[in-house]
Amino acid sequence: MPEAARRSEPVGAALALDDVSSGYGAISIVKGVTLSVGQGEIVALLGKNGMGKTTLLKTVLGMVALRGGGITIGGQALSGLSPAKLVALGVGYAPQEQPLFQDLSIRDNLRLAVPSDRMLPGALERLFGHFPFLKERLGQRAGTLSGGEQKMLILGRALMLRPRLLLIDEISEGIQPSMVERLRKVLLAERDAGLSMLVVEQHVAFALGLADRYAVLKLGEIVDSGSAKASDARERVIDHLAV
Amino acid sequence: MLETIPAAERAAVAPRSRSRLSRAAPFVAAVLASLALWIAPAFLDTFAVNVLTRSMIYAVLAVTVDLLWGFAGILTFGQAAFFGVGAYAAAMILGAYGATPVGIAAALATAVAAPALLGLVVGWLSFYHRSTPLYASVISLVVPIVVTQLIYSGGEWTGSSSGLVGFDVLPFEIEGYFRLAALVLVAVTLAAWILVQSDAGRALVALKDNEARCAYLGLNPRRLQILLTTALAAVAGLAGFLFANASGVVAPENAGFLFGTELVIWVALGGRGTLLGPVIGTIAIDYLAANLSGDLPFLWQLLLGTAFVAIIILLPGGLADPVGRLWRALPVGRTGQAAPALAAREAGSATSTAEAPILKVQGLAKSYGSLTVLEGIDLEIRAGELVSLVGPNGAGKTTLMRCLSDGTEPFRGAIAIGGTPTTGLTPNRIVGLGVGRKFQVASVFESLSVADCLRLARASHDGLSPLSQAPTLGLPQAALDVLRMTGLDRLLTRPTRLLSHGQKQALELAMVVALEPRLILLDEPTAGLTKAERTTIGSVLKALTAGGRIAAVLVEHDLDFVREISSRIVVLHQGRLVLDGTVDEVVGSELVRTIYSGGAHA
Amino acid sequence: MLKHRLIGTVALMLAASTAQAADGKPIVIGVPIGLSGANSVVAPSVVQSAELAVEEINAKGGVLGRKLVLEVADDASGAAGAQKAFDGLIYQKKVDVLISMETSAARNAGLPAVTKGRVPYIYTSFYEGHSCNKNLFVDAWVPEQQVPPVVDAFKAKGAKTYFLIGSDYAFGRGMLGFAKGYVEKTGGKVVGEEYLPMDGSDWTAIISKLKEAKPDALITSTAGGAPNVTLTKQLRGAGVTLPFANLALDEGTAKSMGADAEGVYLSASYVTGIDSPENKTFLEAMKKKFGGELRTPNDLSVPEYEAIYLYKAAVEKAGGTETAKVLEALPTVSVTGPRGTIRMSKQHHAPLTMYLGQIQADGTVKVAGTFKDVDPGDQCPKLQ
Amino acid sequence: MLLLLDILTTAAILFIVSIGLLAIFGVLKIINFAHGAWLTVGAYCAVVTAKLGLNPWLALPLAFVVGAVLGGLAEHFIIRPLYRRPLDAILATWGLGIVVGQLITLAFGRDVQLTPNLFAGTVAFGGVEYSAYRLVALGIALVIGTLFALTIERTRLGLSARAVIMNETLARSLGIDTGRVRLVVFMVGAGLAALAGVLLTPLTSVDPNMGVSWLIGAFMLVMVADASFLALAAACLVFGAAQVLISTFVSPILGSIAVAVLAALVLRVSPKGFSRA
Repeated sequence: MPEAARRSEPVGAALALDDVSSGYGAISIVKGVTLSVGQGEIVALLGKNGMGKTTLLKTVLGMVALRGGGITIGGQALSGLSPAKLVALGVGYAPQEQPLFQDLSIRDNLRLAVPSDRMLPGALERLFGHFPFLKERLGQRAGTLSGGEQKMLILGRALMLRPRLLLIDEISEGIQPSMVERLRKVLLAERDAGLSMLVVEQHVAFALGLADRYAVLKLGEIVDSGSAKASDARERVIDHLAV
Repeated sequence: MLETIPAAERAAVAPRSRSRLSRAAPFVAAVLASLALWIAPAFLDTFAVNVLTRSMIYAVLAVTVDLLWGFAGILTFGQAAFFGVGAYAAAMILGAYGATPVGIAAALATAVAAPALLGLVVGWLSFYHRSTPLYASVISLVVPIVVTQLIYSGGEWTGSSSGLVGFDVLPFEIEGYFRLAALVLVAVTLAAWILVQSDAGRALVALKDNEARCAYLGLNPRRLQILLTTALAAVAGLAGFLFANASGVVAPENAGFLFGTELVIWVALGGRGTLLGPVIGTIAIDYLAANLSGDLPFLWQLLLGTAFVAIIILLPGGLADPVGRLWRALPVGRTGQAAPALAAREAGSATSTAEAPILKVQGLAKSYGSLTVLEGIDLEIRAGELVSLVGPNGAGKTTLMRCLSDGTEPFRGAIAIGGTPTTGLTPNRIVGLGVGRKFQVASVFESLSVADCLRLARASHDGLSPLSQAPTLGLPQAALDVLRMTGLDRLLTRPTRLLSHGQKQALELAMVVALEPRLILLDEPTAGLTKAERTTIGSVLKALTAGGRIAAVLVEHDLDFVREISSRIVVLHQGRLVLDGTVDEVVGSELVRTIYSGGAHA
Repeated sequence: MLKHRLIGTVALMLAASTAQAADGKPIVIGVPIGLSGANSVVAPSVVQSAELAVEEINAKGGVLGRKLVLEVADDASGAAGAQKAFDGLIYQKKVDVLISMETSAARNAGLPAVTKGRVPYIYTSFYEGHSCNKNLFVDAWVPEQQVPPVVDAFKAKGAKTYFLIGSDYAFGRGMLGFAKGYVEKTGGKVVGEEYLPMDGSDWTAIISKLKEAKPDALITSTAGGAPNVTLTKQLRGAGVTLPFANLALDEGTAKSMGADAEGVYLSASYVTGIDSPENKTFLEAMKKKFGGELRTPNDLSVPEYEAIYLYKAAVEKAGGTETAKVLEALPTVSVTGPRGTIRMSKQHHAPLTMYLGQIQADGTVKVAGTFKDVDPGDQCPKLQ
Repeated sequence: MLLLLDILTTAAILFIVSIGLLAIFGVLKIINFAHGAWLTVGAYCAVVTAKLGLNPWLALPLAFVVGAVLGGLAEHFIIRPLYRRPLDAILATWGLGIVVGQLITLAFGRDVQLTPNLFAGTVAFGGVEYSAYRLVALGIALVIGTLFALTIERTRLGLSARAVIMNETLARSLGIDTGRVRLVVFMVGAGLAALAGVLLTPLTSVDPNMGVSWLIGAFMLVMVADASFLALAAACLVFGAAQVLISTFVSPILGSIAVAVLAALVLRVSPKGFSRA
């Protein structure tokens, strides 16, 4: 514990990864990543498919085994914490792959995200604050929502428990620009309210428009990072991403 | 034409003499075992001779269960049914015609043929494209139930619940039956041993390991499984014939589901997948049961049940597992597998007319329910081309690859390989058309060695010997190159599960190349590889297609890699083909930049 | 050798008559029986009656001065277990004789060993008949003895149409097959004959057929234990109140079925209610020996008791345990036991006195008719 | 009418017997071959209730609790290490069934046990005298089915269980303790099996092996239902009808193997069984 604290970012970083490695079976995906997200900061993690972005998020969530290095959240080391404990610690997650129970109603999807039914009404109220349209459609199957609406539900679900740290995986994927803009506004408002975020993205414009800092992940390693507001940020990132 | 590769030969020479010794070992052991068992009745009392005769017949069945379950991965409760059918066939025919030479011959023939026929039907029912191992187990449960019911309702014919007794039997004393059972057991065990050590035996293990890979090597998993079921049903029938003669009685429970589960218990306790474990386990437990179960009938069952549960959970390899480990720790037990000599094999003279496309896709569309993943794909690929398929997540790349390699995927439109439409063809038949597929996650046979994996890749060309391991391994030059460049040629005897991720990827590529395909499909061949490994794979692919006879299609995310090796790039986006051109055309395209920065919507 | 042995035996007999302790080699009686499996319900009662017989005989000096010893082995009520049990008894324990109640499958599975091992085998279970082997004797009933009393009684009550239900196995088929023939021979009519597999537990469709057929009487012959109870429960549940004879029912099972068995007819060569001094003495001895552990003596356990006495008589007549002589003596000797006088004189089978009983509300059996010395008919014509 | 009642009540009994197996298979993807043993345990709970002189209906809650507790132990010690080895789990649970059967034998003996009738007599129904208990069983099946459906549809446990079936990774990432969901589901499944054991007592004999004869049928029905609750109900109706019809019009012997054989054939044609419809 003291070791981790000394080597990583100052205690109090919302999320700090120190030389983190992880993977599946014989395959190493994330190789020695060091990265931090400050309180109230948005960091965008960019990279092409298969470069280890999602694996990195899942490593933080304890869903992929940590092979080396250390992770702290708000200064607390994260070894052997169950996802349930992480939720209690104030970590929210908006996943990309199969993020919703398509055949369950929206209400049931949301209900599954709260630790007890008693917390549901308050959580729903916060959700409707962000995305009022969901109020009318609680009984509808999640699978019947449009792509953009699903993304809002995923994000709203992650936000409704008032997390302190939010991990977002490609929330802009496959949706209309107007929707992307709407998500951006919601996220910026939350950031201003003090929420810290690690945002995994391939949509460069969206990511840089949202984030304070960016990092590019390639073959499991961070190959570039800097301020998202720098003038050359877009060009540098696209060079890493496109053909 | 065989050209031996010096480097590989050096590796192979040293163990050669030793391997000859170890190849003779099973025969020596079998002869010794036969001799010991031949004289055993002189030292055993009548009771032991009698009980052990039956135990040895059961052990023959255990060998068949072990081959099916331990090696081929088919958990079966059905061997009892084949055994019962064989035993009843023998008893009924001997009862009707007596133990005359003709009667005995007819009884033996029927006792083997009837179960084999039933095995064929059961195999056909159990194994079909996309059948699951669980379904085969379900069928194996139903078969003994049905057979037992038939026996019960057979009246005078089958003796119903009382079974058949009083039929003529072979003119042996109990010692004679003991020796006969012993010889059959030794012979069956030896044959099974030779089979599993042979190249064909590796195919069984491969089937259990990775059925999909087998199919994509052009092997027909169904045919192998059905063949195995049929052959082992015949062996079970032979055991049934022996049993009917040795015991002079057959009863419905000999064919029943409970007996089937008992066989599985014996095999599990002895150690599945070891042949000797089940044999010894069966004999020991059955003999012990004969001695103990009479005195403590319920306690015996309780002990056996408890031991069974404990073994399954704690020691899945059975009691043979710790024994085997001990044995391998001894100096004599450490006989490694001998490496085969590598040899280059001239590529088959598949003359592809350079003009006709190898792959032709017209109007391909695919959807899952209401979700359309591919639409209106038209694509032609000719020999010598190295086409990269790129596009963001969810563009449909992997789905397209799947449609190309499996004609049973439901899709609309047409795909033709070398002019042959693939609709409805199973993967192994498409492999037969000259298509090799490399999967995204390296798909090799984890429990086999590098050489075995390569041998299986050659099976569709060279066949597999059910009797021995071929001393040489003939591979096309391109496959040898892959091995050489990645250093795998020096690791031929290494179990693939010990290979690094990159080595597995290279091995799979070598296996696919060894198929001598006209079209290679590669799904992210460089995922998770180091820089050096990627360079190697890249040059292999370039060399392969440079000859002008082979085409390759690869899905790849590493665009540097794509840029470096492709002759052509096809861009997919949201299920549609949006761009198809040279590297320069695609790299310079603003559309691609927009797609990758997440802006474009089709 | 033989002479020598004979002299020895005579000497022992003399010794036995004067002193209790005889030091001859004991005579070993093998009892292969279903301690586990289907017969395990009734097996303990059979073992108990064998123990009583041996104790009584030993207390009176044994047989030819030699003590009797019991060797009980579990046959698991089936063929595979029986093979092990017979092998163990014949080759390992070297028994002089086998006396046991078993399933037909177990008996058949043991016969090859009996033939090879050359031991006499007295089978003490009622069965479907026609099991013939020169080493095999049977002192229990066969269909020819058991069925007629039932059918005759129903006929006397005016029954003309019958419905038959059984388990699909040798005994079930054998009994009902004979019953059908007998019914038709005596002018009745069988309006239905249905079987369910031995391990079947759902009689629904058969009961519905029975109700549709509306017969005057019902005769059942299931496998012992579970199917018997299951069928009776479901018949009662469906409100079937016909005159109902159960050919596979023993007193013990009847008792465990409680109210469901009330009114059911059974036909047996032994019921506890037999009013004879031998039976009274037997029941008292059993009660005294086993007390609270006593299993109700029944139609399967009493033949075991008598068979041991029959064997004793045969050995005494043969002057030793030599198989050939014992086999020769067995059909000629007789014993008067709880069931009356038993002699296995008819093709290795025994003429028996049969009782028609009806189950009462408290589970006891009321004797409703007695049929003296019913002949087993032609069971094994070749063995005469 | 008689035929119709036979079909309905047969289906109801099949449903009662299979529902516990389905609950476990649906969520855990584990085939519990100890299901027969749990039926037996339930039936012996009825025996114990009778011996204690209690109201026979009290056996129902008792069996549910005993079954659930034993199920919890079994899940923890036997099933949990085998989630990744489903075929081995079949074997281990079969072995567990043997052990439970022998323990019952040692405790209660091999004998057929006496249990009081839950509901005796017949009632006139649609012009026929029909077994009252079978009609009650039909009602009970409906009640169990409804309660089961309500649990699955309405309660948090049911919702979590469905979430685990649909997408275990997502469920876990949302903070659902999937291990606990599995444990509770196994307990409920085992409890339902034991409950079914009590409900069988008026129809069958109670002995240590009674469960085995119901196991294969239940197993095949669950395979055909492929974890779907409604498909199980449909499968019970269809195969129950097939069993009754074949027994009535062809032969009861064929009828008794009808469920197993027909189910195997249905699975051959459509591997997902009835759940597709």
